Amino acid sequence: MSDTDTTETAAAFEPTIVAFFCNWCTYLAADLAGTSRMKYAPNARIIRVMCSGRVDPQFVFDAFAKGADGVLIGGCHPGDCHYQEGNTKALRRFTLLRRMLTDLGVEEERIRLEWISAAEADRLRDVMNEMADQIRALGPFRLPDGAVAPAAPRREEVPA
Amino acid sequence: MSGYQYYPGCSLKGTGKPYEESLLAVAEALDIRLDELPDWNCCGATAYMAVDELQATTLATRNLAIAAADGRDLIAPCNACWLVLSKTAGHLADDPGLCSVVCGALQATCTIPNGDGPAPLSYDASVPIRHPLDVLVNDVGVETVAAAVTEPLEGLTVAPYYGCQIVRPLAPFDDQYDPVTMDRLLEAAGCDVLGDYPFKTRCCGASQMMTMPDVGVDLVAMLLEDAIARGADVIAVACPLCQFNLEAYQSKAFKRLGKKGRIPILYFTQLLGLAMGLSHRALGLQRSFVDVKPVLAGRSSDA
Amino acid sequence: MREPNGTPRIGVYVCHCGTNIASTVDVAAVRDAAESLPGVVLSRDYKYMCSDPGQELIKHDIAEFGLERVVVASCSPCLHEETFRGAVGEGGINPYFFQMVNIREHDSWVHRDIAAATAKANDLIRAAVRRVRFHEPLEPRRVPIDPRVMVVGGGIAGIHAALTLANAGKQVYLVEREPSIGGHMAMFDKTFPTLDCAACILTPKMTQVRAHPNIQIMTMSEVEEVSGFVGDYRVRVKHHPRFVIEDACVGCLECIDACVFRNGKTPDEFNLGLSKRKPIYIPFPQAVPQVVVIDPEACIEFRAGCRKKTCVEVCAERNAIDFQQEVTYDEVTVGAIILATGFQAFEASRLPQYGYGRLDAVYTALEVERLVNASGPTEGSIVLRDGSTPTSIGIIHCIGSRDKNTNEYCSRVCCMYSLKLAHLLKEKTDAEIYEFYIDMRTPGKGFEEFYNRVEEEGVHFIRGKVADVYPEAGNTGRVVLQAEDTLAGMVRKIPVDMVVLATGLEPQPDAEDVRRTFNITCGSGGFFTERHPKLAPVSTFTDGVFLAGACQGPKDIPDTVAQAGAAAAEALALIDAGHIELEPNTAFVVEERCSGCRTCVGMCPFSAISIVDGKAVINEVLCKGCGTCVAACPSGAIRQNLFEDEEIFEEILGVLTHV
Amino acid sequence: MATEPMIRIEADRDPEFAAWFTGLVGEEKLRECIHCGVCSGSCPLASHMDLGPRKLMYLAREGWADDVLGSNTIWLCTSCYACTVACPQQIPVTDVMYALKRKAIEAGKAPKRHPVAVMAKQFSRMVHRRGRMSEAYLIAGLALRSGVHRYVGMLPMGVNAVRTGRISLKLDRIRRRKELTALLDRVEREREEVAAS
Repeated sequence: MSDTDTTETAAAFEPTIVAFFCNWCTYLAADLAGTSRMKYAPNARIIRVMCSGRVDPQFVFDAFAKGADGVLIGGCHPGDCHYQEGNTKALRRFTLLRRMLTDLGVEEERIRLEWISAAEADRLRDVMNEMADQIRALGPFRLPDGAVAPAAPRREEVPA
Repeated sequence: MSGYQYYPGCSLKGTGKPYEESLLAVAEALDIRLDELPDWNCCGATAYMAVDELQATTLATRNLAIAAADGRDLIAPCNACWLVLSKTAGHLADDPGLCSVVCGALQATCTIPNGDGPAPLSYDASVPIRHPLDVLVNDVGVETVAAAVTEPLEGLTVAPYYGCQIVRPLAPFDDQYDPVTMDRLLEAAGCDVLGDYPFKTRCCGASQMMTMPDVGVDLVAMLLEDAIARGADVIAVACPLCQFNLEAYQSKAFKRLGKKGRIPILYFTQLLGLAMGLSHRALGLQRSFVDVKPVLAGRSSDA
Repeated sequence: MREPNGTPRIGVYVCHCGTNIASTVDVAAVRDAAESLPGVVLSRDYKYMCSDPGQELIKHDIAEFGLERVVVASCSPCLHEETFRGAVGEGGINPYFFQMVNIREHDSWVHRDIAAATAKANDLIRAAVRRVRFHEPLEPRRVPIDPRVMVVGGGIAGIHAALTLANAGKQVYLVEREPSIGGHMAMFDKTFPTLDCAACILTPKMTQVRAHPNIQIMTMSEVEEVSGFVGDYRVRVKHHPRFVIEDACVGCLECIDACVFRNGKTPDEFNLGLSKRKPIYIPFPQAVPQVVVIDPEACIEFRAGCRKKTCVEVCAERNAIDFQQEVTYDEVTVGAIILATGFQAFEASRLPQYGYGRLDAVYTALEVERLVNASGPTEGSIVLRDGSTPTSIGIIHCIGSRDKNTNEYCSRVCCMYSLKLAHLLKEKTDAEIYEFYIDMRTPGKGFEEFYNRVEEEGVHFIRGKVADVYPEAGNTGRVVLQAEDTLAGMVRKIPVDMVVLATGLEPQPDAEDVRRTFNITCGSGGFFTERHPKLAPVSTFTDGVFLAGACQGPKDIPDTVAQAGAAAAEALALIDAGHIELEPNTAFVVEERCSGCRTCVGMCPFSAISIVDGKAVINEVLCKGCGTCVAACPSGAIRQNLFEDEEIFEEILGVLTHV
Repeated sequence: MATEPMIRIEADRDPEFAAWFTGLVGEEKLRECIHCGVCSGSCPLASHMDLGPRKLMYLAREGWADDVLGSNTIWLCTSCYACTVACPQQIPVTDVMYALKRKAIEAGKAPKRHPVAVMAKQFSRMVHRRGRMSEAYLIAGLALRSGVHRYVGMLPMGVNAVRTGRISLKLDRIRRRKELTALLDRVEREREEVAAS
């Protein structure tokens, strides 16, 4: 079988979501969803990082520039970070990042940060389903008219 | 405009008349304004629910929509009405599909008088549905009620009977298994309250009485027998269906038990009114099937 | 951006995992799709890649086809990343020239649609193939392990784990919150199904702990903070004041007699309030350490000042009483930690329909354990709160268990302890005993035989959950139990003198705080989560932190002891190795790009970054590999091994190339 | 002694009914019953019921439609919700009873002239037309339609109620009756349209 033939017509549109999950909580929640045989929407592609604090805003811009319809970042609950406070760094960065993107005209449902612990497989399932539904309703990611492609801005421009 | 909207329901205009009379009298004595919901209809009630849930929900929604136009909290003294209205508000919130069908129909067919003539009736979820026990304990306060008591009902032993529908399946203002709001109000009225009356939330079988009286009488018998065994002079109630049931079927129940006995079944509002010095007639006490004079003898407002 | 070093030769392996993957993902199609990816010289599918032949295949292909990079698409890297890295290493190339793709937990097991699952597998493999081209040769980090172990919780689990480790020559700190070790087991009378006396088998072990040169007991102590990592945990322990100097007290108990309170007035915790104790007391006769304790809430010295201080007088030159004691702290370093913090019994008053706390006739099972115990408040005779002896007793199972309104899970031990209590109560009172159960669960060695024995003794078994407990009219003191006898199909009302609520097991009330302190997870019931329910039952997701006993889930004494032994063995295996290998995922600075802006310094939670001569320097020993500094560096001067920017950008591109 | 065979064959089971039943509540909750009997144990009327809620739920789940729809249990339920709040599996037993009542009426399995079914119909007719319920007329109608003999014993009570002014012989009604009727009819039409589509 060849690559999926996702045709971007409104009827058959299936969004692709790039998910950055931290190694200790959300990645394990996804593992637990698997061992529990929970079923959820197949739209997300999970990329493992050690900590949500590792998610560089450029990764998010890059994902949108390369064709993602949504980006999900998953980390440990506040206070539960394996590295003490990487998740709070991620949150701070995310807040600025989302503001930048919404200013550009990107719908805020397309970019999400979720705290999902290793035990919360059900929550992971719900977030996966919800996000797929929301973005399916929004349609494919297209740059708002007049906006410059948000190809990775230079590092100095993105919040640390 | 302060105060509350008041939804009497069908029973308070009929067999439950003393409940309406005593509630309004007590409210007046406590300076609480109650305004009857204009052109209210039947709540939809338990029996209707059995036949047709959608129609029952529609009936309740019309009342809620009329109430929403005013906006103040809505008091429903009948336990069955209170539950049907509360459940309906919950269903409409949980089920957007149902909500759009019912509310759409409502807007298309029903009106409410407005300054410039009739306006379409529309529902919103803004009005809290309250029971008088809830309002008296949580808004007015037991202390305020106690302060209005002029003739405490000392020596009167009362079994507080809450019935089922204000504690099940929802119990927003009291403990589901051991409710105490009525206990506290009656204590404020000076009564000796039977705290250990174990059947305070048991079903009295009211909804079976008209259809399968044999069955209902058994339940009534159990409730009465136990209250009397524990020394109750009176059973206090907060629902017109319970009241009628426990009172009207007493002779049958005692016959079934092979005993002789009578025990007045009074609304808690009647007892509060007595303690506040209101007259028997103002509280509808003359409408009791069971003579209340023996237990109330020697109390000064006996006029 | 760096470019891959030439075009490495890549091999891709797609695992069927029996039918676990192959039933939802079209593995042949995935294999074919991978074959056409740039750099891939070989693509195979195989039934079980983790098997010996599967690993041999990788080694063989590296030699035969000169593979320089390997991608395996199978289960979660948490399970087999080490396995495949090992195979790759044995095949002759650097083990980190490997990337694993999770197409089981993240794909075949969570989707139904074969086309969608197959497409997802293709995307994930494409990402891995792109990424693996950038992998660098790395060596695992080796860090030494401190050989000392901390055991938290001094119940039977903690006691057994501590003794096992101490007997193997390891130094153990045993931390216990209460004034004595012993836990719940010390409160029990007999243990099922053998009916041996709990104290008789527990107290020798408690004494051994006390006497063991390798164990340091810290009672009235709690862990306040944990920092560091496996092999090198720094634990801050808080010691609450006992107001008695442990080393000076000889346990003569004369001070208790001498106390100005002639009789106890404070509910005795050990007897669950069924008796009273004095302000100065010993928790129970066999307490370890055998040292008294003063309750500052009850002692008048703390409230008004006591002129006589009779306890101090009688203690005389031993001078063990110290009203000035304050909270103190210790910081200890250990290589591993065993959590054995136990459970709490379900609070029966949360289910008001059973009348606990309202009706005198209603007891919890733990209270009855104390009532039947010879050293309990009634010296073993069954005397009710009203002074009478029961002639009929109802035991209600599943209080706070198998009930979605409280706890959905089965507490596992209640059926058996209820049978035990039925036996003991029958023996002591000859009362009529009714057990109300939903399902009788006796799956253990000798358990079913014990059930048969109790049946022979004439106990009535009624299959039905009690719906109501209410006082009988007429002040008889009795209560009526109402339930459907489901086997007979009738509702029964049974008046009894005494009700025993078989309360379930719940996590400790502060399990959530403890979880946080030790950086582990709790499952839906609130108990600590093991790393794998079958294959790593005493490990956690935090390396070097192990679980023993009921803190991981309800269990009986045999299972608790077995698990404590297992946790001790796991801790031993860890520390006896002397060192541990860690992922080489540390960050490092590319000096020529660093502008010395100091952004990274504040980012690092481990203070691993400093500025030397205007440039950032990362201390590799302190770096734990989170990568937060990498994401924060405005000039892209920090890189992270295994998670290089290029590697992640390639993954992003890989998963999106189909779009 | 007369005996009746108690054996059932699989062909008598009605899987469609079972599927309808278990679909009444989301997440297949009705399959999660652990048969603890707390519903029957807490039911004030279990002593009068042929099956009781526990057995009723079990039979329904397995598809014994005739036993379920023909049982007196569903008609004896007083909707006191004792079972619902006690159920350890959080099954809304009372709501399920309502659904079974409706199903029995719909399937024509309600006992002939059974007072509950008659009263419910009577009640609904009155409310549909007048917007409010008048107790006297409700009882009178009930007696006519389900057999006067059942209600002879109630006569003294009725006399009492009239004596104390607690039963009005005036038919109560709301002002905007036409609107209410239109509302109920419209909801009904929409339901039929949904059912048809």
